[in-house]
Amino acid sequence: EPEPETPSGRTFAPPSARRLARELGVDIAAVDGSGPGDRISEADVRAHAEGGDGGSDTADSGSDEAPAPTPTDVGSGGRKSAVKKRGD
Amino acid sequence: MVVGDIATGTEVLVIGAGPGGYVAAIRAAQEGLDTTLVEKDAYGGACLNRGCIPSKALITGSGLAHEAGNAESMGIHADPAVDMGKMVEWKDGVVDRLTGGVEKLCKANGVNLIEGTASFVDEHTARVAHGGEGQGSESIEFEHAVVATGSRPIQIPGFDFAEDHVWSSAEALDADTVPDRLGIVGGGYIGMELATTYAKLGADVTVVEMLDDILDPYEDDVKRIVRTRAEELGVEFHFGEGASEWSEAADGGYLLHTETEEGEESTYGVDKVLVAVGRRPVTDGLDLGEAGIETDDRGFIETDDRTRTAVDHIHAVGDVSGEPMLAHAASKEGIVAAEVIAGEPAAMDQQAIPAAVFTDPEIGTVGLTEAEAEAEGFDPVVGEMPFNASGRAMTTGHTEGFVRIVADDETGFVLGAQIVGPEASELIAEVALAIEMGATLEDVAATVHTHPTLAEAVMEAAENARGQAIHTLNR
Amino acid sequence: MVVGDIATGTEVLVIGAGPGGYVAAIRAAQEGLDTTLVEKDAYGGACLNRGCIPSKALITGSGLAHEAGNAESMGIHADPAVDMGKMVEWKDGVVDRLTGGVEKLCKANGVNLIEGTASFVDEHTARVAHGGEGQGSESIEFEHAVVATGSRPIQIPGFDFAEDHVWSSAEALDADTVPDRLGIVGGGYIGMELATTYAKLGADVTVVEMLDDILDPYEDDVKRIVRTRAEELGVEFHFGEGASEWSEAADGGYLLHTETEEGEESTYGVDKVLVAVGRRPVTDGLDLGEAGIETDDRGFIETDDRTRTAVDHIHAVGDVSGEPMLAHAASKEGIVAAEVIAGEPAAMDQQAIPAAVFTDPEIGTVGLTEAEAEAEGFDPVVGEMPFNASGRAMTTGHTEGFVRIVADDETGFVLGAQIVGPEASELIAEVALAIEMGATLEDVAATVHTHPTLAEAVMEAAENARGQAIHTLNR
Ligand SMILES: Cc1cc2nc3c(=O)[nH]c(=O)nc-3n(C[C@H](O)[C@H](O)[C@H](O)COP(=O)(O)OP(=O)(O)OC[C@H]3O[C@@H](n4cnc5c(N)ncnc54)[C@H](O)[C@@H]3O)c2cc1C
Ligand SMILES: Cc1cc2nc3c(=O)[nH]c(=O)nc-3n(C[C@H](O)[C@H](O)[C@H](O)COP(=O)(O)OP(=O)(O)OC[C@H]3O[C@@H](n4cnc5c(N)ncnc54)[C@H](O)[C@@H]3O)c2cc1C
Repeated sequence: EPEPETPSGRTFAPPSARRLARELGVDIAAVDGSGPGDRISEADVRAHAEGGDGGSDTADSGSDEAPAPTPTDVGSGGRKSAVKKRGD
Repeated sequence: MVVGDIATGTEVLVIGAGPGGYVAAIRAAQEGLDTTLVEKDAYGGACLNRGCIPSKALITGSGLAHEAGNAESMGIHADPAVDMGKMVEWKDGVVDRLTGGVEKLCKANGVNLIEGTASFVDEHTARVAHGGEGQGSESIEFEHAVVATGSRPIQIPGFDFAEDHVWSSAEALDADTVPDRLGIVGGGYIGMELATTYAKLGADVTVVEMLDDILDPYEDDVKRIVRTRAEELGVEFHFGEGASEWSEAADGGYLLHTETEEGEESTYGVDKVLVAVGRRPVTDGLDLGEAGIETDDRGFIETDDRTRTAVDHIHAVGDVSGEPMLAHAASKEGIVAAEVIAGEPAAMDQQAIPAAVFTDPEIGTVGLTEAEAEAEGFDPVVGEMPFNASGRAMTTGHTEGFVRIVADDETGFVLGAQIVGPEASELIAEVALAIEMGATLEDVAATVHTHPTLAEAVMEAAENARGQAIHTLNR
Repeated sequence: MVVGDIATGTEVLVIGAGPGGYVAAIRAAQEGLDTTLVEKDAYGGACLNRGCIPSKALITGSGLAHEAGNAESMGIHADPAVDMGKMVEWKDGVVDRLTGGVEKLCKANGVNLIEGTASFVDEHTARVAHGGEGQGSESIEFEHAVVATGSRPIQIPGFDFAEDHVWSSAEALDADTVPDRLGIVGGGYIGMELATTYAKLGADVTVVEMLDDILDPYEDDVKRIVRTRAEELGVEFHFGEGASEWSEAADGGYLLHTETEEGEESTYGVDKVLVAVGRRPVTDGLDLGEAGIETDDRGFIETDDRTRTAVDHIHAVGDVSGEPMLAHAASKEGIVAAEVIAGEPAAMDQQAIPAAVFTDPEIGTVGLTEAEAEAEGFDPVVGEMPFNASGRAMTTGHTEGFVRIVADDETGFVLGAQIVGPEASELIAEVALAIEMGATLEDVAATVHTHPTLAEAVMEAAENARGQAIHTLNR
């Protein structure tokens, strides 16, 4: 059955999980949370990235009505990677 | 990438060494980027030199003197005399240690420091003018830039900060004597912090405020507690009045003239007038246009959640990039800017930025109020714990205020908190972490809190929201 | 559940109204259970009447007087005089408000209150003796019982608390004058809190301690900061010495005699001797055996993680059930006991119980130290932030100490923190929540912390552990 979307598209996940989602190019709003109230953990983000949680369910229906300010642009990582690190 | 053969080139150019800029520069250097920080005035920016730090130092000093002088009920008899010059000297010592520390930390992390005023020449070049006239200038090529030029106090018509008796917050933090009568224009957080400070130092303080209450963004019951306490300290409030001009009084002092919307005029006798009606971004002389950057109609530089301006490789952080104009927001943005430049997956993705007002009592808030939570579509549940039911509060002699916690009824997720009372600025940290972690009311209530502490009130508020408070009656 | 037809029966009988018992009783009543609370002496137990609360009140009072009298560097000139009788009266007022509050909260939640001394008759019956002799007694049948009879100060041979000049902590919190010379036997947290208090009130304080340092369970660098500050306040320490006896001195005062393990004797001139060498459980007169319950060799009642004794329907909570002998541990156990009795899935399953010592500066700790983490098989990573690099600490004039955070290197999970410094007791709350939530160093570091606050030091310590601190040099 469809789960209710989070008001205002808010995703309940700790900073480490949010950062990991960006790192892996995952839209965190599309990740199924396994914690209380569907809170998202780092493991949930990894599972999603590995295709472990069939991405088409809950969070997608939620993000339609309530567009989350979720960064899908992970391009900054690639784009700036030309910058030479001092240690190199 | 190598910047080229010119003498001065840098991977990251940071303009302005306030809490936005110096933090960006240090983190960029930690990321291994060749980083240059330009500051025209003083390391630490407004915050360390004439904002957060000096104000909190004087709040401590005036608070201690006042508290010790009013503790007869505790059996303490003291009649403290304050040497304002000495107190300001102590404050200056604190500022010097901190700004010296910022300079050292920059150097230790390998940041190149340049003193001077920066302006853009084009998208990849800046010019830095050194010191006064004729001191020469240099041109710097950069890969990335971070604009962190901060803000300055807004001046209103008729009140020129150049006048001796017209103060901005900077002068209010540098006075060597306490004026007998201080007029304050503006009841925002800066006006109220300084009203409390000077009232405790013995000044007759009059606050005039255009709106009909102090501390506009806060909830009514929060405002009321701070306003009532200020009134107890002798602060006089006049709401719905705007400052129109000043004139000289027969007694050697001045008259502060105000006007209501309906045109009703009043005058208040003062010796100094502090104008604290807000701050506006500093971008003049920066020649942002040369780099292809525009400012919005309030003068702020717009940025995305990676702190990038319209020109991707130029970031803007801190007060110059808009609300919230707070030091810790500036620092967070500085870190994000540096990490984004370094190619890290950083973003301004925090759920909430806490804020504090260091009045008596303090205010600490984070996240959503009940009304905001409703507006966002949550079904909020609210719990409260008044400090007059807190054992720790009683033992400190400060029992005004409360902790209010706001959560989503369905899931229990903590959405926000409003704290007014002793150490509210510190207590809010736990709730900020709760919000970031996606903690529920149960998580906060089940976490063992040390007895006796004020932080227990956060736990009790969470229990109250669950109908399970021990030390208050549940709703 | 109906208890039967006898006049006095109850579903839950709670014995002792300290922070273990009254919290258990209130929660049991909130769960809808018919609850009876028996207290022989004073609502609130040791904690509210002669422990946590009165000690913290006197620490506030003595601290304020001392701080105001030593703030010349801030420009404050005061010479506070303390009226000890008045300060103790103020403290009594705080205690009265709180204990009265406990009584009211019990009643408001529907708890039946009985004044008297309870003892067990059998597994389901207790007798309550009222007041003094000949006041009669009543018998109460119960479904479940919670033993929450707490602890009392340990008395050592040669030092009888009945003597006027021999104090337990209770008398030290009820003095109407400050003794010129105070000898303290025991450098644990109670001894050190009172040493600091009396030193600030002007007494010459001498602490004798059998071990070779104060505050046994804490790490060396934590102890050192508190000991050094106490020495600055004039406290004299004699380690490796046990108190053997007292004698009358020619000057009208007393001599405190001590002896080392090697038999070396010393004497110290004192006017009062405070014996603070620990507390032991109170079970005498309870006739636990009649209910089938035994105590261990230290006198504690053993319990499982549901707070059940060997007799399943009888629980024991608080000091009587062993370490940690802390008020908030007692309250947590009280809540678990009530919920388990009500059939809820509650357990003492928290990751950590924080603890605080209200010395100058304060200590706050939670979870594992670096050594403990190693012993448990973690590969710990440690981060520190000294308060002398904290802007907020500088503005309060208190920069001693540090925040240390301990985490698992591999996963980043926060395992513990040791904080010594201003408001350490409050700051530890955030780390306790971090531990319970399974937060990582990154989570704590990424949570925006208000500037300027002491809580920023928690964030900086987490950043330091990650090699990313801004305001300290990274290791
Ligand atoms: C009285 C007062 C109290 C405050 N209290 C608090 C508080 O308690 N908590 C809080 O969070 N905030 C507080 N604030 C706000 C806080 O000071 C600001 O939010 C913060 O300083 C913003 O940091 P920033 O780095 O953006 O800019 P700033 O701190 O303003 O620093 C900008 C720096 O850039 C330099 N600069 C500008 N233009 C150039 C140029 N062209 N070339 C080179 N250098 C340049 C300036 O000289 C300055 O040093 C307070 C402010 C005031 C006035
Ligand atoms: C000076 C001092 C300072 C302290 N400071 C702190 C602190 O800052 N933080 C902290 O966490 N802890 C502190 N403690 C410890 C704290 O007081 C105890 O951990 C706490 O009181 C334990 O609570 P309890 O409910 O188990 O027992 P108690 O508080 O001891 O309560 C037990 C109650 O049971 C009653 N009772 C006993 N036998 C019977 C009977 N047979 N019938 C009826 N009633 C009975 C007693 O009269 C008493 O009221 C301090 C202790 C002292 C002495």
